[in-house]
Amino acid sequence: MSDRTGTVADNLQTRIWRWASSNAIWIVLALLFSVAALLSDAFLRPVYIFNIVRQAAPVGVAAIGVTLVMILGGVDLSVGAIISLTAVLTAVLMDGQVANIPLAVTFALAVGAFIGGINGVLIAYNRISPFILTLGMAVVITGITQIYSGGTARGIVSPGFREFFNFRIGGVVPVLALFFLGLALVGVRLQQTTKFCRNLYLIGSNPQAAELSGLHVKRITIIAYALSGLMGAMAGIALLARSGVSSTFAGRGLEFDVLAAVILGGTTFQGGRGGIGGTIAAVFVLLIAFNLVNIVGLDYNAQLIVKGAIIIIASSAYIYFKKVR
Amino acid sequence: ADEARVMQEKQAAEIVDTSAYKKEGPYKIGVAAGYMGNSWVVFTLQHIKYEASLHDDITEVLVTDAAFNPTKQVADIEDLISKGVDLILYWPVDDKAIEGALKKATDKGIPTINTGGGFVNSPSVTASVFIDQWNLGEMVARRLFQDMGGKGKIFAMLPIAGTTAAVDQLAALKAVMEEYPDIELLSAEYGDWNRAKAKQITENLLQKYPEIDGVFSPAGQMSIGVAEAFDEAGRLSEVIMSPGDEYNGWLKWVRTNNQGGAVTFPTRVGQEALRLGMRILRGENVRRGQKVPSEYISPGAAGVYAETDRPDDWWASELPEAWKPQ
Amino acid sequence: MRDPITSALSSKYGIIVLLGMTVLFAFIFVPEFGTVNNLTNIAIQSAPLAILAIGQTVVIIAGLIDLSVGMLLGLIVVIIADLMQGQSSMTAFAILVALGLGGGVGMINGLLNNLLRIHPLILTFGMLSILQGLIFVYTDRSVGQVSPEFSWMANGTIFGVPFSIILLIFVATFVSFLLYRTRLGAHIFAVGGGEEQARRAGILTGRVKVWAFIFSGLSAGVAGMLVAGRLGTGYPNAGVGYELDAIVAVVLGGTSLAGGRGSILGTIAAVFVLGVASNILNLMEISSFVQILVKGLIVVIAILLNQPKRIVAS
Amino acid sequence: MLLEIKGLTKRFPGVLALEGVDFTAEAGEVHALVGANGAGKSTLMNLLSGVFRPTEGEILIDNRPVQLSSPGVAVSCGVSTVYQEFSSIPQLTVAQNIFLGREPCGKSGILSHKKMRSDARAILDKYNLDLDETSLVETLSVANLQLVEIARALSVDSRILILDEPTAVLSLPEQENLFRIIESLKQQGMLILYVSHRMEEIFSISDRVTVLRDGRKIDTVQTADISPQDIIRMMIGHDIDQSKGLKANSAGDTILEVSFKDRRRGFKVLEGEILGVAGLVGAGRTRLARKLIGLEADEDMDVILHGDKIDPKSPGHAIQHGIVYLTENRKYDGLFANLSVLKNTTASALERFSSYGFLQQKNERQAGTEILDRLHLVASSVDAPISDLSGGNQQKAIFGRALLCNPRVLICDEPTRGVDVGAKEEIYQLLLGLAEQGVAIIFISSEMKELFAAAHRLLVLHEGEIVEDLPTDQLTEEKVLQAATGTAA
Ligand SMILES: Nc1ncnc2c1ncn2[C@@H]1O[C@H](COP(=O)(O)OP(=O)(O)OP(=O)(O)O)[C@@H](O)[C@H]1O
Ligand SMILES: Nc1ncnc2c1ncn2[C@@H]1O[C@H](COP(=O)(O)OP(=O)(O)OP(=O)(O)O)[C@@H](O)[C@H]1O
Ligand SMILES: [Mg+2]
Ligand SMILES: [Mg+2]
Repeated sequence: MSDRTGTVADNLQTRIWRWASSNAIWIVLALLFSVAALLSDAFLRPVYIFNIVRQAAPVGVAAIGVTLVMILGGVDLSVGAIISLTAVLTAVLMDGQVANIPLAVTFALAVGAFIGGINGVLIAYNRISPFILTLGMAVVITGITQIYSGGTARGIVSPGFREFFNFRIGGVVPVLALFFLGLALVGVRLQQTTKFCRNLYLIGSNPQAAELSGLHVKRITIIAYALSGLMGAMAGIALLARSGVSSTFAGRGLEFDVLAAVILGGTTFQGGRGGIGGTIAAVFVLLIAFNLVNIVGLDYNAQLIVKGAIIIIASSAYIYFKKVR
Repeated sequence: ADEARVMQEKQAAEIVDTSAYKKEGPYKIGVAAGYMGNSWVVFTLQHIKYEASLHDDITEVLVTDAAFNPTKQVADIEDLISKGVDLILYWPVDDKAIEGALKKATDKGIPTINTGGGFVNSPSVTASVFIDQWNLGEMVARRLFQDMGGKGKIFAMLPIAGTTAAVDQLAALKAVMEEYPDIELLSAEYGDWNRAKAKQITENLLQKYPEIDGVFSPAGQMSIGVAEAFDEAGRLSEVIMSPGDEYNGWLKWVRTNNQGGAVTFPTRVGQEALRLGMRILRGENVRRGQKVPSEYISPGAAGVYAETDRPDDWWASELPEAWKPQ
Repeated sequence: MRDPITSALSSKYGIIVLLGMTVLFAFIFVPEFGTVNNLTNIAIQSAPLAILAIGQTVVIIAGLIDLSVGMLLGLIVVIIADLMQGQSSMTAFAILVALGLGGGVGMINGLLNNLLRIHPLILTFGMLSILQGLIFVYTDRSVGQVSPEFSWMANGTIFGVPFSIILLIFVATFVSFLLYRTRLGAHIFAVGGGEEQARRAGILTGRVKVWAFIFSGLSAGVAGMLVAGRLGTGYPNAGVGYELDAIVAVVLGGTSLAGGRGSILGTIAAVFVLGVASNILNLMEISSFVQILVKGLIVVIAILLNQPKRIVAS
Repeated sequence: MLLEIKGLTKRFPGVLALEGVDFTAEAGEVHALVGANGAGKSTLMNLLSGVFRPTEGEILIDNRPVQLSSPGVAVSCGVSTVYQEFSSIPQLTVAQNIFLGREPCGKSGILSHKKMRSDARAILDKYNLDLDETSLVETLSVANLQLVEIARALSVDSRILILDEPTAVLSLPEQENLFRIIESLKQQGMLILYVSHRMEEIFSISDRVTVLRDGRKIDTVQTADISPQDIIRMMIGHDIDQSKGLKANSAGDTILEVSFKDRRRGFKVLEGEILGVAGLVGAGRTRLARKLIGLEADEDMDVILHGDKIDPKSPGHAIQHGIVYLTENRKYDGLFANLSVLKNTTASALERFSSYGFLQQKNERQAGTEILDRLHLVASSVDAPISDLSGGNQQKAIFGRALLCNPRVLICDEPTRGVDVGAKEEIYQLLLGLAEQGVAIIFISSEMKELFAAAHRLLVLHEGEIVEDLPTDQLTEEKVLQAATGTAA
């Protein structure tokens, strides 16, 4: 019996299975991508593929942050509102002047982190459902955005800002896509190598045990939510960069795209599992699903139906791969 | 469809008996907004407030926001009635869905004025000060088809599916297409008045269709997303953009690219609506429908309206500076 | 030590205390609030969400969640309005269709949940999209007209009591009876409290979960009838956002998203807190942007005050 | 033959938990099942109670094959079970848990809460179980939780009763009560399958013993014909060396001193001393420990460590002072269930393995593996999820976690609970080894035997207060029991 073989390292086969079962979403992504490529050769064109990567940036960046809090056993539904707020805020602070860009970006990031920090403090020091608290915070932030902006996205984006992020290196890779991929890779790497991320897993796995083991549960919770807010702000800036912002509700509803991606990617509400890699894959699964039905030319209503079906089928497939060991 | 439009003209021309609504001041005005998360509406509301400031007998303007939820709008209208307003201006989430609530108001002697939606012929709506979405859609379509030389492939970028605007614009487009057999509608998409979404959808369509000759997009704020996608794909020169509304971001685009032009979607309907409302309260006879006409502005002229030092999310208007949003 | 108000608010019935305080505040400071007319309005306005939230309470107690109810409600509104076309003769049939469609979609959710074993949030999120698609397959604009009976159900009164409130009381009583006085109800609590434990006790957990989803679907059916009656027509986006409002109300009402505990009364009280708040903010002439902020703050503060006690697990 | 099992095999992903087990048992006997941690006892019991389905083999009840496809089916076949893991639902009351799945209904099909309460009361009274049927299960102590499980199993009208380590968390009087119940059920012709790691129990109540090792059946023997040593040999394949003296030789200076500003008695621990803490269930032993590490506040308590007054505000803070607590409730606040053995082991000491916030995973792995090897932890890999391990090995991993903190005072709360004899012995040796290195050990236990064997000194708690503090050689079990029950003169 394998239980009696002592503390040796895993053999190769076990490792492969373990990888496959915890990265099942990548298999789903590969399958979906193959289907997409069969149905439309657009999915084989580098320019379009990087377009998809760029499209994924706002939701993807926000999802990285939300993954962190969900590993911790929390959730953050305020990111959509943070995206709206920071997108408007950045534009207003820029006020059309190139010189204002650094200040605008820094300030927006600070605001995102600050709001996230408030979420974190309220959650760390109370026994409330983060789901509902952050949902309520989302409404608060939306109200603040509306009051602040008077209902119009009144900022003027500085010249050069969007051009920089949308510039295609070598005519193919937009800077924004690169930025997002870079962030994702750094995230995946940090998640494996930092003490902070290990702490997230420990707390998410069993908060009581984490506390007994001497972890600073409260502090880590606050930092994680602040990071989620920070990533939300980055997502807001990414949205502004990708497509400009023409209303004060630019991020409305994105929190659910984010949440769907994080859960599909294998990070659960219970915490202690999953990771950024899976989330990124799931962001692409959802995005390709949408683009595919769009590109294949289905009607709007059929698009909705197929999108829903793909969400359900992809997560079932994911569960299936997870079970086969 | 044409008969219906003739019919509508006739109904709009009817004279409303306003004697039941005649009332002494001071007046409280209620505004039941179907939604506020949209700069056009913000400007329209500013017009209402501006006009109210010109009347000494208006003591206050109460505004409610239904955030696209028709049941909330019904509730808001009921709340306004409870509050004892003397006039209700509204723009609907959906016309039919709030008829019952409006009827409660008219039954109580509170006139209701449809502000900026399409013309509504209903006993519960005292009068409409309207921008004809159908009419606007028609103008946009005609101009687009003319610019395209009467043939080619197009797609339509419409607002939120199910809203009156989306429904009327698509109907108008299809009606005009009957006169242009060589125009082919590749697909009708819903960009939810969202620039990012419009851009993403366009990016997909660009992959699917090797040939797109024109885009029907009456909402300027989506048109810029669409145009940007074409631009990035290097295909902007192939395509003809339809006129959009006088959304400042779009006007800026028109000015830079010198094409497309604009069909106005005047935010001053707000002001007109309140003026009409005041006449009703004074017992003057008014027409059931008062159209605030959309005008076509050519690309060259549209550039003049563009306010480059203003945000994209802004509307050309004649409001005094102090009354412009913040 | 905490002051008595804070501790009353954070007691088990905190949300009811909060409702009482809100109403008291309104009576004192908002003159128009106490009129019969206004109170009737609030009751009528809140009834559909309250009924929907009752169904959501059941699924959440069972440790599940149902995001599809909003769109399900929308689909029901569209279909029954179109069926009726204003004819009284179709009323009974429309009621059957509303309940059948609600219960049916609920059952499909339940069966898929058991079959696929994906997180109910994802499942019903996908379902939300599918149902929205179905609505737009059916129509892209407002269709049909409800019968006068439907209109009356949503807006009418019996001896001054709104019929929708009577319906709400009936639904609440029925569901409470079901939850507290039947085996199925006991099993719903058990499955939410611990699915594996419930299974070990011989409970057919799959069946229980299907029932929970059916109740949620049925509540969407009943709420859909009221919304249809309120709107008078089948507006395709009628249900947008309802699911979240329902979930917020359920949690504010003291039901734990973790499952296993919850209260119908709390849910209803929470719906009315939100309804009364919305009403008095309108009446107090607060700018709509500030209203959004205030509503968010109400949710945040209520949830902070009404948080679960630390449980002693030794 | 009431129960017959033929060639039963159960395979989990990656683990063959049972392999071709044949087994028979008669009505009216108490049949003990023994084996080391992970031998497959619980798996076998879970197959009988319908929680798992066998990979191969068949189960016969009354000589008829049965398909125990779900727990419900098993119950209807007359099998009722007290599971090793708690299977009550925290949010429900005691009565609701007892009748879970079998809620009594009136004639009209309406649930009768009153009947449920009175029936529950009747069962609790009948079996002398000291529980309030209306209290919520989540407020109960582990011992009372166990009583709920027992009450539920007894409330079912069954012919086979499975008890999987029922006494692990029970206090002495409760255990004796349980044995009386078992005896009377046996007289009524019931078959009792009894899983335990405690040899005394097995010898005092069972008629026959079946020994499992590594998923295979070794033998079934009459209890009367065999000695504990024989059983242990069958279980683990070799003898345990119990000859080593358990107690460390000498104790050094006072390391920790606890005093109270009010009238309560305080205590001291010396370096290298093993201080036993005895008391009935609920006496407040765990609470005392929680106060020491700052999980609970006691304004009147002063903690003096090495002559300095300290005020631990959190377990993290206490760990910095070298005070480490090992929980009694592994599952609730011990294990990071879905994480690997290694990550479980190093959780408290990550600071040591990180520089600038980055983990030095090589160091971590090395230190973790080293400590686990020292503890003779058996696992397929240190990267396997800890939930795959047997209870004893899980306990060792958590021990490893504490050791990596370099404790000066180690508080072990029921460290041998649910652990097999072999592992138990290893844990004693471990505590001893630590004590010899000068670590002060506070050893909380409900097993009088091990306290007397291992501790230098004993504190006895009664209703939250220390009522006795004497070297073990000046105490007898009887004296301790009197103090613990408050019946001392
Ligand atoms: N659900 C499961 N999934 C995978 N492996 C399992 C599962 N349950 C038990 N095992 C494995 O099966 C083997 C037998 O476990 P079992 O729980 O039956 O042991 P046991 O004899 O009851 O031990 P203990 O005395 O510690 O309770 C162990 O190797 C365990 O890791
Ligand atoms: N955090 C707490 N708050 C309130 N009461 C508690 C708390 N922890 C324990 N208790 C209660 O205090 C009493 C002492 O409990 P404690 O767990 O310390 O006893 P124990 O002697 O360790 O018993 P056990 O053998 O069950 O561990 C029990 O009645 C328990 O229910
Ligand atoms: Mg076991
Ligand atoms: Mg204890």
